[in-house]
Amino acid sequence: MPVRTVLSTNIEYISILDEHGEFDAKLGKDLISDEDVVKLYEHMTVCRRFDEIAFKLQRSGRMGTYPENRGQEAASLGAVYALRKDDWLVPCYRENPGLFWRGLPMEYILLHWMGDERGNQIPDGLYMTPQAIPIGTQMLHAVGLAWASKYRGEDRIACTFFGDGATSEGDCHEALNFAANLDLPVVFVCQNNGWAISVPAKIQCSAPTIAQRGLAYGMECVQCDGNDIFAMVKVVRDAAALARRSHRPTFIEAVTYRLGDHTTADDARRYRDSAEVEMWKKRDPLIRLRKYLVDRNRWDDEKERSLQADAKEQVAAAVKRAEEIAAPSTTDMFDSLYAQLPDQLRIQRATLRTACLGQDPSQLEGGIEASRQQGIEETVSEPGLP
Amino acid sequence: MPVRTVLSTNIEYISILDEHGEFDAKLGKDLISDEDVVKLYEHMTVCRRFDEIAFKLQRSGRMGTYPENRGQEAASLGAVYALRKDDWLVPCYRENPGLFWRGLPMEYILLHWMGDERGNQIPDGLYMTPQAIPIGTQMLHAVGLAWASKYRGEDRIACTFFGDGATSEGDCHEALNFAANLDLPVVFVCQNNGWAISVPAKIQCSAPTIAQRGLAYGMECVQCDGNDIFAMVKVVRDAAALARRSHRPTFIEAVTYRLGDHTTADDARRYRDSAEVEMWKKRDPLIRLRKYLVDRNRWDDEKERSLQADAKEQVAAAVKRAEEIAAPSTTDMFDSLYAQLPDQLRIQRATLRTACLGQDPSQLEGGIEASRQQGIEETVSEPGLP
Amino acid sequence: MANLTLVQAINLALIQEMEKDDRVIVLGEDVGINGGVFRVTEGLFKRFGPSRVVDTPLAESGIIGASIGLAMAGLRPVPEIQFEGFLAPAYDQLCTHAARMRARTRGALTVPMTVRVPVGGGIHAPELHSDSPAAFYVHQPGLKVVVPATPYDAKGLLISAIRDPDPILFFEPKRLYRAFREEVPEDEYTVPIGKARVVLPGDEITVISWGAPVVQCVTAIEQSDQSIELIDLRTIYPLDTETIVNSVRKTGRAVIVHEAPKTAGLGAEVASRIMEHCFLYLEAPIQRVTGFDTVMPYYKLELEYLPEAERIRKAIQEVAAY
Amino acid sequence: MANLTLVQAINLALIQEMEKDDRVIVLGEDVGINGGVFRVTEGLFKRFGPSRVVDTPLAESGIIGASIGLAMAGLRPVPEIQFEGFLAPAYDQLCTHAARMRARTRGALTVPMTVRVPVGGGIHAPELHSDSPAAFYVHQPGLKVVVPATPYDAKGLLISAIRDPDPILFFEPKRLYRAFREEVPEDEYTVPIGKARVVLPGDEITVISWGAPVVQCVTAIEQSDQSIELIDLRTIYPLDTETIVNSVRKTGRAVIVHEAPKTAGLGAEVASRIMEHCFLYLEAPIQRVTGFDTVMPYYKLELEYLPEAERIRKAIQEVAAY
Ligand SMILES: Cc1ncc(C[n+]2csc(CCOP(=O)(O)OP(=O)(O)O)c2C)c(N)n1
Ligand SMILES: Cc1ncc(C[n+]2csc(CCOP(=O)(O)OP(=O)(O)O)c2C)c(N)n1
Ligand SMILES: [Mg+2]
Ligand SMILES: [Mg+2]
Repeated sequence: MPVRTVLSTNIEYISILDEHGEFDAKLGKDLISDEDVVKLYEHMTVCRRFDEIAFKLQRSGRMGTYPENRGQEAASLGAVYALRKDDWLVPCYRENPGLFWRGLPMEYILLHWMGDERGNQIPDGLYMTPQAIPIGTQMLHAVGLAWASKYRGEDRIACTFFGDGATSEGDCHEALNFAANLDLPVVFVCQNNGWAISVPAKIQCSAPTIAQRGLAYGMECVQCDGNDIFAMVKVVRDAAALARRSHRPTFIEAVTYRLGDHTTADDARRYRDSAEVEMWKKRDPLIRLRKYLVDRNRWDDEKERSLQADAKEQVAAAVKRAEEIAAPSTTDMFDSLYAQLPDQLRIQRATLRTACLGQDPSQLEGGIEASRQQGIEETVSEPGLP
Repeated sequence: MPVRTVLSTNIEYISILDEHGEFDAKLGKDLISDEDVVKLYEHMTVCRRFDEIAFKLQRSGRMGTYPENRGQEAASLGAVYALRKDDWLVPCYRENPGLFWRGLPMEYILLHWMGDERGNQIPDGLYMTPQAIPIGTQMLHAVGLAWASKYRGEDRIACTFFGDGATSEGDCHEALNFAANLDLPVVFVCQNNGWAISVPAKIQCSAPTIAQRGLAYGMECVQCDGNDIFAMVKVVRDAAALARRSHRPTFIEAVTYRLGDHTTADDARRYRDSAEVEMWKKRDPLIRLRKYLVDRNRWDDEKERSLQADAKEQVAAAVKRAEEIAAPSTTDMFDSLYAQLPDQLRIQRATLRTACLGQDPSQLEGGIEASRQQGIEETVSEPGLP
Repeated sequence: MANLTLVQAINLALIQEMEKDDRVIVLGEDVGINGGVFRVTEGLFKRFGPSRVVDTPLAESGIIGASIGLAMAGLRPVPEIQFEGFLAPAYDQLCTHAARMRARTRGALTVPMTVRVPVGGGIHAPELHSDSPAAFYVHQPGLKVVVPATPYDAKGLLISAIRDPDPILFFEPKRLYRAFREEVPEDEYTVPIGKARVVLPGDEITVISWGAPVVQCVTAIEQSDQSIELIDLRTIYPLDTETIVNSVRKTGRAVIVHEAPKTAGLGAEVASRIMEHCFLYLEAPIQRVTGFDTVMPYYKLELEYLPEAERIRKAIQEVAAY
Repeated sequence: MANLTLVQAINLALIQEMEKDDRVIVLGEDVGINGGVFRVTEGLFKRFGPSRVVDTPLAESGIIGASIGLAMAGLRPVPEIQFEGFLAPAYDQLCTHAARMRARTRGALTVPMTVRVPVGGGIHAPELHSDSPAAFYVHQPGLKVVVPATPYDAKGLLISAIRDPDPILFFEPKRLYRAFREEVPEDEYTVPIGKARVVLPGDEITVISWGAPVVQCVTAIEQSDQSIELIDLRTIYPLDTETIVNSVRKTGRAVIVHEAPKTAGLGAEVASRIMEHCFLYLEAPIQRVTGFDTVMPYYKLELEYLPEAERIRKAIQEVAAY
């Protein structure tokens, strides 16, 4: 038979708690305890508040550009909930809920967007890389992190997050291809929120699903409702188990929606229909989760009120912490550049100038030796978060 | 139903004239006239001879590194045969048979590998880009060429060739993704010859087929026997028709094998089994094509002898032409850098030095003006192939 | 004449070239209905439609690689890269192909494209949105690199760039996008590529800069007592050595100002050329007032990093006093 | 002691560091069973197995991006990029991430990796196999750039690089891979990164170079009558300004030699530093003997392009006569 089929395959879509609050009891069985659902709902609510305040900080000039995570809380949170505490997280910038759940203090994210590198100085033991600004580049780091753990015989895996737009970058392909062909334990979570700034997802991928990107690599791949935290937990848990068991990666497309603007620098009304936004507001992950809890008598208006008050307080405290940190000093930009600062940089650091008098190689009384000593002394106490 | 299948798809493999000479009359019907089969066979034989001589030129120090095309003749030749004369060809470096068929004089390829850019100075009207050395980068150029023709409302398409290794590069993904999402008439032909230098194809793609790379983009994709010129003609003809008709790209995996070393700088015995090579020698595209012709009384030993003599002569003539071209002059490297040479470069060109006396801005008697005039005069007669 | 910002001047140049020449097409991320994140392509999509103003997939190598193909086919693509930090993924296509195509094909194939890229710091932007990578592309033969500092020059240089038969990187100092307005002729006109502009004449010291710091230089010069000649290079490859050399032969002293790190920055090239051509005229070492040799810091420290007027003024005083 | 070529010295350094430290792993295209296209990793695969010597997919951004992850996790990856021309696709990961990780995380994450890359012309190689892109990476803060010119230095510098806590580009002049042999200690030893080497002492002229042209400089100097100090920079970032400055303060004259194009090449930085630090000592303009500002030509013209001994000798004579 000259024409023969050499591959047949398909893509599945998984939803457990749908937008109407319908819960698939079979698939959802024992997935998340009711206590934990409460915690997750509370956490999502705090994150929602965080976005609101971050937005206001930007508008009032107390912070730079900020990308709201609003509407996408379930995706990263469900994923991180499903992972082990020591699995690597390699995020983009719409995973605050997952990062906060892992334990990142909220002020770190604020500091980052306040233009302060100390927001990236992730505390030890959190196993995460900082937010990635260049789109699509961070997935390769997840590949390397997972590779190192496989090399060491550890069963720690890596989970990386990225948007629909990011799947167009060459680095995304290289990351998926490395993971698939070198058998690396990586979980790839694409948050398809419908848009890459003003560009609709179909320009990034005109195929029926983004999930099928994974077919190219013979990789496990699945599409799920990204606003359904149960579905997220299920697919990521399965993917993590596969990765831990047999070092195989999985590609997950979490279908979600960016309810806010791309960032505070954007005005989404320029390019998208309010009808679309309205439709997605009904699919808000918080609404359905609250309904789920109310239906099970785990939640009521009183609890909601106290949660809202608590969220307000938590976020306000984080803002206070972020704003109280002393401004960085000019020399900070030198101090973390290399493990040991090269001579010329010691001089630049000590003099804070690049122009050169042209008279002495050191520009300093005492010559290079003096500046070197001074440099060494001044770099000893490296500034960081308290 | 919470788990639902959102995509089902498959990959087909097409073979018409198989390695035993079996011909699928139904699929192969009216694909290539017997006269043309003869011409194609003759052409492949000349190309085989070309490789042999090029190899010897390198070994005897008359040419630099050269990548043999041996064993892969059917893939590019079948593709180019199936295309229109004004469709763009965007090759890598294992498509000599296709390029020669289109009309590229053989000495161009020789000149290229002799370290002479004039080998890339493709004559007008051939619609091809020069051999691409950086792996995986050229497919994007095909995307742009195809885009331009769609923009102009022409029905010219672009066909690009690349290896299995090239499919690992990010640029390959970006090219496929652009073509699929912007609806561009590109035919992507991957020559999967089993190896990327010493690295086996499964390191580039551990999936069952490379063809399924196309599934990621919702693109037509197909695998075929790349040593079967009939299969090549069929899949490329179909792909070209689709591209012309509806601007949709196709991904074709042509399964073939590199019978020689990667290049003359390589020794394939270091990394691959002779048994594998022996097996593939039996699948040689020339053997089966000759058998096809002999079976149909279109070929005999006499014809073969005269063909061999003719091939020898043709290649010898090409070598002669390549070697008779006057050596390039040093100034050549300046003359094609910009449409108009900037002043400093005129000075470098006129003086052939970068060091500067430090006395006069021009380093020349008469200053910049003089050098400018001299530069202009000297660039008027641009050297090229006769 | 209209009183335009830099953004408006560039927008006008794009519109006029597109009106005039249907080989000109604009492509990139968010250049379509959104008009670009800086609104430089505002109104183009509506005016010229989706076939001439194209939102591409989010892939910079793809944008430049495809533009090379478009250009080889005879079009005049004007791709936009959203921020200078995201030009890096396209570095390979730019340096390996765009810059070399004419040379390697001995003129058989050419790449007349103009890559527009916002550049530089000073607007409190996030990481990788404030860098100054232009010198990287100056070191790659085969490219031209343009950096306008005024609305007038921006319009004239962009028109020249689009009409130029070779690949051009057109860096737009984002700090100046809306910093001031200037009278800009409505009609099309060109400013020649490769020619510097003497902004202020003077005969005691030469200050050389390009892009956003030109404004800082003016401030610094206003605060100085010397007679200072300010040169805005406008094009950084090819460099207008003649204008630089003529000035320094007159003044004998020079200060070079740029945002990029000092080491191996373009200031080094300018200083070396001055030294080569004006050796016997130099009365003081040339000063380079630049970004530090550090990664461009996040915005809380950006003004400490950038060559602001005060640092420039200091360098001028020292050169004067030498 | 063994009499080794540059290739063998590097191979030995790799073996010794891998023996000593199992965090060291080698990855790249054809580095495994094939031992690399230049045989630099010969024997490693057999000795250390497929988990420590890894043939990756053909994707340079992938190789460097994955190495960044490996390094952040605490390993010491030594990726190989097959030729300098194919470093360009990894430019983004190198400059955007590797160079910045320590700075942007204020030290929380670091990238101790050594990227090995053959570099330069002179071996009759195809297109993009003869370029000298090192200066690009010197302009990017956060990286270090090393270019050995002898087997002894190559071994000692590579060991230093692998042990260095920061990302290093280690360029190997392929023209010297098998050009000569030198006594190299069997034992491990280090050569400090950031320190130049005075190859020949002298007091009339200073010649500064690095990589393959150092050999051409020696030839040129042998043919010259002056007392010439030859400095091999060995590391091009950080630059050993002290050694350069001390020499030129003594000689008052300098010639800088490199393969890359002149404009915005590293010669400009070296010349500028000399001018800044030795202004009153300089007796002649500094000469730069470099590749032309053209695309590196295919090999028929490569010796016309490269700074061969004759061109260097001429520059020395002119500087001497000034
Ligand atoms: C390499 C790169 N190119 C362009 C940008 C500018 N940019 C920032 S976010 C964005 C869209 C990202 O879309 P997507 O990946 O879908 O993520 P989302 O913002 O929707 O979460 C773009 C183009 C960038 N940050 N990095
Ligand atoms: C970007 C890039 N990386 C590495 C190389 C070195 N190199 C030349 S050919 C080759 C293997 C190519 O394999 P494949 O794409 O399968 O083509 P084939 O040679 O098998 O036809 C490599 C790694 C290159 N030329 N370009
Ligand atoms: Mg998105
Ligand atoms: Mg191959």
